[in-house]
Amino acid sequence: MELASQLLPIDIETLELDMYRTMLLARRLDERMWALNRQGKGHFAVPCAGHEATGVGYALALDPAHDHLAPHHRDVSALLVWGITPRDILCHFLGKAPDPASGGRQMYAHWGSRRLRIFSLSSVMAGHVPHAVGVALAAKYRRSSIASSRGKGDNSSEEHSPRDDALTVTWCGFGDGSSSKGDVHESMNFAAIHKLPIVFCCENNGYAISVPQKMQMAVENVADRAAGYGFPGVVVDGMNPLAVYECARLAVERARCGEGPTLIEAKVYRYLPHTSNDDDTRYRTRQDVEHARARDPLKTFRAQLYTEQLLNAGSEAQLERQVGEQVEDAAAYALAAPELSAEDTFKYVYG
Amino acid sequence: MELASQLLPIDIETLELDMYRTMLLARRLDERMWALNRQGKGHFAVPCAGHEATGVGYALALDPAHDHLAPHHRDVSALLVWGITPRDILCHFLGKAPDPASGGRQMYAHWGSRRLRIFSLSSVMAGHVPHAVGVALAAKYRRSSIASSRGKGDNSSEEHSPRDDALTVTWCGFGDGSSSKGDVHESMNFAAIHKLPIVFCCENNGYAISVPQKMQMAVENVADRAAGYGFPGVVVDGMNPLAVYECARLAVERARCGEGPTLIEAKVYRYLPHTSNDDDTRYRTRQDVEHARARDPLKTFRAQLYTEQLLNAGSEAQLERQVGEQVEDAAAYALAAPELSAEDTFKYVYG
Amino acid sequence: MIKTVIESIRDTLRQEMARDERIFILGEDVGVLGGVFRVTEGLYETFGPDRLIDAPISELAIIGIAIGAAGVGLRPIAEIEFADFIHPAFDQIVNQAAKLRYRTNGDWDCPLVIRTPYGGGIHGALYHSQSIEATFAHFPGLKIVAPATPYDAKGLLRAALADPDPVLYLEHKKTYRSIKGEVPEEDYIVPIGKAEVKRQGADLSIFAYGMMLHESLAAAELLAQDGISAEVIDLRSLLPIDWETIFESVRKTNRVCIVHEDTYTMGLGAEIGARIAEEAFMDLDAPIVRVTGPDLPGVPFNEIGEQTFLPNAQKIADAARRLAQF
Amino acid sequence: MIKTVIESIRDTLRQEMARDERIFILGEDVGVLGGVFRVTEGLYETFGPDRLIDAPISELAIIGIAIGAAGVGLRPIAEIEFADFIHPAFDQIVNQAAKLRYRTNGDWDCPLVIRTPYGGGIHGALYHSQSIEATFAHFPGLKIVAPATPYDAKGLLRAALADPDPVLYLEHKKTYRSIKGEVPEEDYIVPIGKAEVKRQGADLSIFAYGMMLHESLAAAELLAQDGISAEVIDLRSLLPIDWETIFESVRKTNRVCIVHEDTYTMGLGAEIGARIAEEAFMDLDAPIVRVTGPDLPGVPFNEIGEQTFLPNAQKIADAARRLAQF
Ligand SMILES: Cc1ncc(C[n+]2csc(CCOP(=O)(O)OP(=O)(O)O)c2C)c(N)n1
Ligand SMILES: Cc1ncc(C[n+]2csc(CCOP(=O)(O)OP(=O)(O)O)c2C)c(N)n1
Ligand SMILES: [Mg+2]
Ligand SMILES: [Mg+2]
Repeated sequence: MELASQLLPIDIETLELDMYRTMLLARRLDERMWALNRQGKGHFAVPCAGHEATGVGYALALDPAHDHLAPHHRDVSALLVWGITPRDILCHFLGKAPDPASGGRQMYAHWGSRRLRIFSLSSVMAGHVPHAVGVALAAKYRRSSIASSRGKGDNSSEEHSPRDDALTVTWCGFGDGSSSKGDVHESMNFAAIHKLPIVFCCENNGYAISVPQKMQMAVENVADRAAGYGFPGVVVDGMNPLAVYECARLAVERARCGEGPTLIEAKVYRYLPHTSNDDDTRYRTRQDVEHARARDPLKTFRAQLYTEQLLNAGSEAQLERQVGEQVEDAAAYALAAPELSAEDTFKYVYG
Repeated sequence: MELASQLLPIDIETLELDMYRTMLLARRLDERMWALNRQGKGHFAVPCAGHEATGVGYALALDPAHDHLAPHHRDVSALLVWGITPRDILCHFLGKAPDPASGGRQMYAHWGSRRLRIFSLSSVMAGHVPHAVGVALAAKYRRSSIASSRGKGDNSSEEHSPRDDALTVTWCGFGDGSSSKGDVHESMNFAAIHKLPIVFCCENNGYAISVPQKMQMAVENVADRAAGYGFPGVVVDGMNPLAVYECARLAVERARCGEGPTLIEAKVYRYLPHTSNDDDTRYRTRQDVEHARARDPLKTFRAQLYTEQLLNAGSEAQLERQVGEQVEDAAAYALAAPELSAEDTFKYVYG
Repeated sequence: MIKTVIESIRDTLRQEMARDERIFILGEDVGVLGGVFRVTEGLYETFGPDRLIDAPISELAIIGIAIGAAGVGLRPIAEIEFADFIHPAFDQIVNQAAKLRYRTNGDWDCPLVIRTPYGGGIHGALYHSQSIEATFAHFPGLKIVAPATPYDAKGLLRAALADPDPVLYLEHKKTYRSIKGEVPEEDYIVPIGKAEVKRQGADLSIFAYGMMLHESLAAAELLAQDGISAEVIDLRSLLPIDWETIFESVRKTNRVCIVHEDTYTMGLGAEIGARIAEEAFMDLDAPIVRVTGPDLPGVPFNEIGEQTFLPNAQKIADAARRLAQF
Repeated sequence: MIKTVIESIRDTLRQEMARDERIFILGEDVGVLGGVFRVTEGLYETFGPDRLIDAPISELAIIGIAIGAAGVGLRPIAEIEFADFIHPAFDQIVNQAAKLRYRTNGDWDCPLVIRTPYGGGIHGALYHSQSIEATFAHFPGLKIVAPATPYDAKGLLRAALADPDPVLYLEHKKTYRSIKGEVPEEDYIVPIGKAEVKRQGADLSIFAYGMMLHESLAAAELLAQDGISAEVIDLRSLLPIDWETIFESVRKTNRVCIVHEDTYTMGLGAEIGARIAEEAFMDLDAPIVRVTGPDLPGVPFNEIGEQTFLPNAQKIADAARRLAQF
């Protein structure tokens, strides 16, 4: 994907169109994977529907050429901004050999790419949060410890951020459910002590599988925990990509300048079941889900683009066609891609 | 120890004298154990000096006949209120067979007594915090689940609190260092969700062994974390037994009525090294320690009792003599007590 | 009555909860949803939110809180949603639950049951396929059971709930719906610490448990076609292990094949093999054989990878044939 | 130069940190205090707070953060203050560090060294005496070393720091000051995966590591007085294990005695015993013998309890004598 808006200064119209196109692509990929799963192809789907605005909003606020991601599992839209392709996604979904995240070893939604600085995810909820802090520690460490002695020793693995005084930033996403884990507490506390260049983002969709927020915590906002660690916590409408973008930009800038972490809580909704193995009719009514459709970013942001005359029936149809082609190309590619071989199953235990 | 003041309504003068006597006993026991350790008797001492006012303040605010303790390791004064005797303490210190906490199996300061409802401590910092929450859950569970069907089934293990509608309360102490652990986060969050009858008390002495508070957290008060879980957090001068007592009474009452947890942060100081294996001259100056002596509750509360004419030279000398006798009796008893035998070493792996 | 493993567990939970009000279940999605595998389906409707507690994602707290409640006389069942996610609670299990009685000289105890689905074969990849029994079998103070049949699922669950010590009750998720069998309505217990000879044989002994018991029984059929008579023993109880039954079988067949899905090195086969080489050495006519998962960090998601990882009847029969011919 | 184990570790840390700026140490009390055992004494003064990071009590985060930093090219050394407190980080070690390379198809790696003091004999009771090697030896993707001498302490630490995978570097705390030996100034590496024959012998083989190597060598002296010639092998590397050297010794002596301080069931002796019974069975003239700690939940604080728990030269010699006479 080309995203002209990634280059600053931002052209707001390009930005909005980029956002919409990426959200649409994420949604259509989601739908395609769900359909494939229902056809018995792909054992495991993890819908992102409802989380697209948050993903696209934050990813565009970062610098995909230098910053690091430790994303939430539903961040397909962010990954598209970051350079993960629809083919990558479908290969990962089908567990095929070209899957760049795991070569078909991990279940879907276990993102990762060393080249793109996306730290590999496991299934363990919140297990990646300390890794993200470690990546942020490395960014600060490199500047203070290695940069201070340039020329000495082997600096081959060193990274440079575009501004010489600026830090690369790590974005760490996780769900409301994951926020309950000790990993998050220990990680936030450490990041605060060292004022690390990291942004924590809790994508609060109100559920940890079936467990509703009120059985997960006695507070309304996860963001309120930030004060207890000594950094700002902000609540944002995660269904509004521009709101997320702005909020993320501030937090990223803060991190980049060495002022430390921010916790952003993006209020979102998950429109589909937790995964393809879940039956959400057991714990929420169809009315609840329909009610939440009013906030669907694909609907509201589309309306906004129509109002702003950035989109019309013609350009929308063209966009849908383009996106549809990308999705079909990805699906065809992945369906035809080779399986993990028995031989390769034994590789990469040690380096 | 007789503590007339445990019976409500409280006679303030008796209360203050009880407090002082218990703090003095705790301090003298501390000194005795330190001296024994320096003589090569007892491999491991954990000083409580500086924490006595907090212990005595909270223990007197609870109901030792019904409530539960999951104490901090430095809570000797609280344990004395609770029914642990100087002999118990010295046997535990010397690892002798009559040690009621562990029969000589655990290092010193690993308290526990089923009879007295003191949940057994391990060495794992904060590992006991979820246990305390479990005890509090049981108190609520018994009332809602078992009490609702009295007469049915086996209620032999059931407990009754003095007021029929009141809950037994669990007091859970831990240090500033321990507050960094995920255990504390997960425990507080759970206790808040279920409004459990528990009081969390962080005894903040500014250090986790050598690591000062500013390297442990980026905030001034651990108590500020409570808001992020949805219950009150209070800071109290942990060197003032009456202040702790009052603050604890409010929190205990809240818990007892089913209104849920409170986090009390008692600001204290540890006058001696972390343990007998520590050398605190490496991480804090003697001036720092001396400076903190101004707050020593044994000094300030004594002065207050003199001012209030609850103590004078004569009664103080008598008190010191009584306390000294208790300490010497305990030491003599424990030194003469039997060792853990090789045979008994193999007992109690399974029930 | 014929039931699946999952029905047997569910019905037993229901019966025991009805009988003993000290029992409650604490875990993620155990209440309203009835569990991600539906083990606790319908129990919330009967017993309500106090006794089926939907926990936040806090494995450490789930176990730690259950320990506290067990210590003061309740009978908590802590459910870990997948065995792979028990590791955040490792400290609470091995440093707390397993040591509570010993460290207090018998003063405190911890009658806690930890239920968790384990094992591979359902495309669960690295983090929804793990076998955890060997890791925990290292810790005295704990007990571990792994029923392979609906009958044992009930008998061992009742034994676990009656036990005064912490019991890790492992449910092989592949058996949940694929394994059916008779489950008597009346009360019975399968004692912890007793194995069962599932098939008599003369030429070699196969020791297995969980899903691998069924693969081993299928292997024994294949071997019978070749005229090899395999004795198949279901260990069921993994800590403590029933050494008597094992040694008796070794005395009879003099050939040992140990099967588990878990990885090879330091899998439970290590202890079984070593103990036989120590205490039944003179009865052995051939080297010990272990048929296990390979030493890989996890089961791959891709089906070819998954099948490459998992032992099955064919692989067991191949190894047993070589053993019989030794 | 003659050094103690602790001096050898400290000097090696200093040298390697001076040479490679990617190395930093993260752990409780490692900085200003220089570690509770003083392993890192003086390093803070040289390398400052960026490279000796005094961590809060957050074992999970210490390991998890080190994994993150290792993933992006630094060389973190995570120190766990006592091995007994590694359990809260268990998930990060076995589910994250050990699996990172495999789960990413070789894309990511985790060159992380975890240092931690383990073992008993210093009145540390249940929670300052644990042996953790067997638990972690179950996890492919990890490596584990346990030097017993000042020479190996340096050589294995350098090997660990040069390794592209996570290495658990176990320091037996009883050896810190009690074991002295020659440590060359020049650079050398003791390769991970190689055992060492410490004493040649003909009648039986003793396999040991850590403090128990020294007890085993003392036992060999006692045995020599009885005319029994014991070969003593220091395993040093516990994952992977040097099977070649083990099998070679078994071929020579035909009698196996495995010694470790850890508890018996599922201790590392399980794997060693089983593997020998599997791959060197025909070389065995006697049952395998394990001399280990008893199956108790922990080492008691009381000295009688502690000595009852721990194996020593006498206990090893007694068992070996019976083995020689078999
Ligand atoms: C440690 C752990 N426990 C349990 C699970 C099972 N599980 C998978 S996703 C999930 C809920 C995650 O909820 P949340 O963090 O809110 O993210 P969401 O999926 O709602 O976006 C659970 C409990 C897990 N993967 N890891
Ligand atoms: C999980 C864990 N990590 C490390 C240790 C080693 N340790 C023992 S006491 C202690 C400091 C405790 O500090 P704090 O909680 O503030 O209590 P204090 O001793 O200061 O009263 C540490 C790090 C431990 N016991 N447990
Ligand atoms: Mg959620
Ligand atoms: Mg402290």
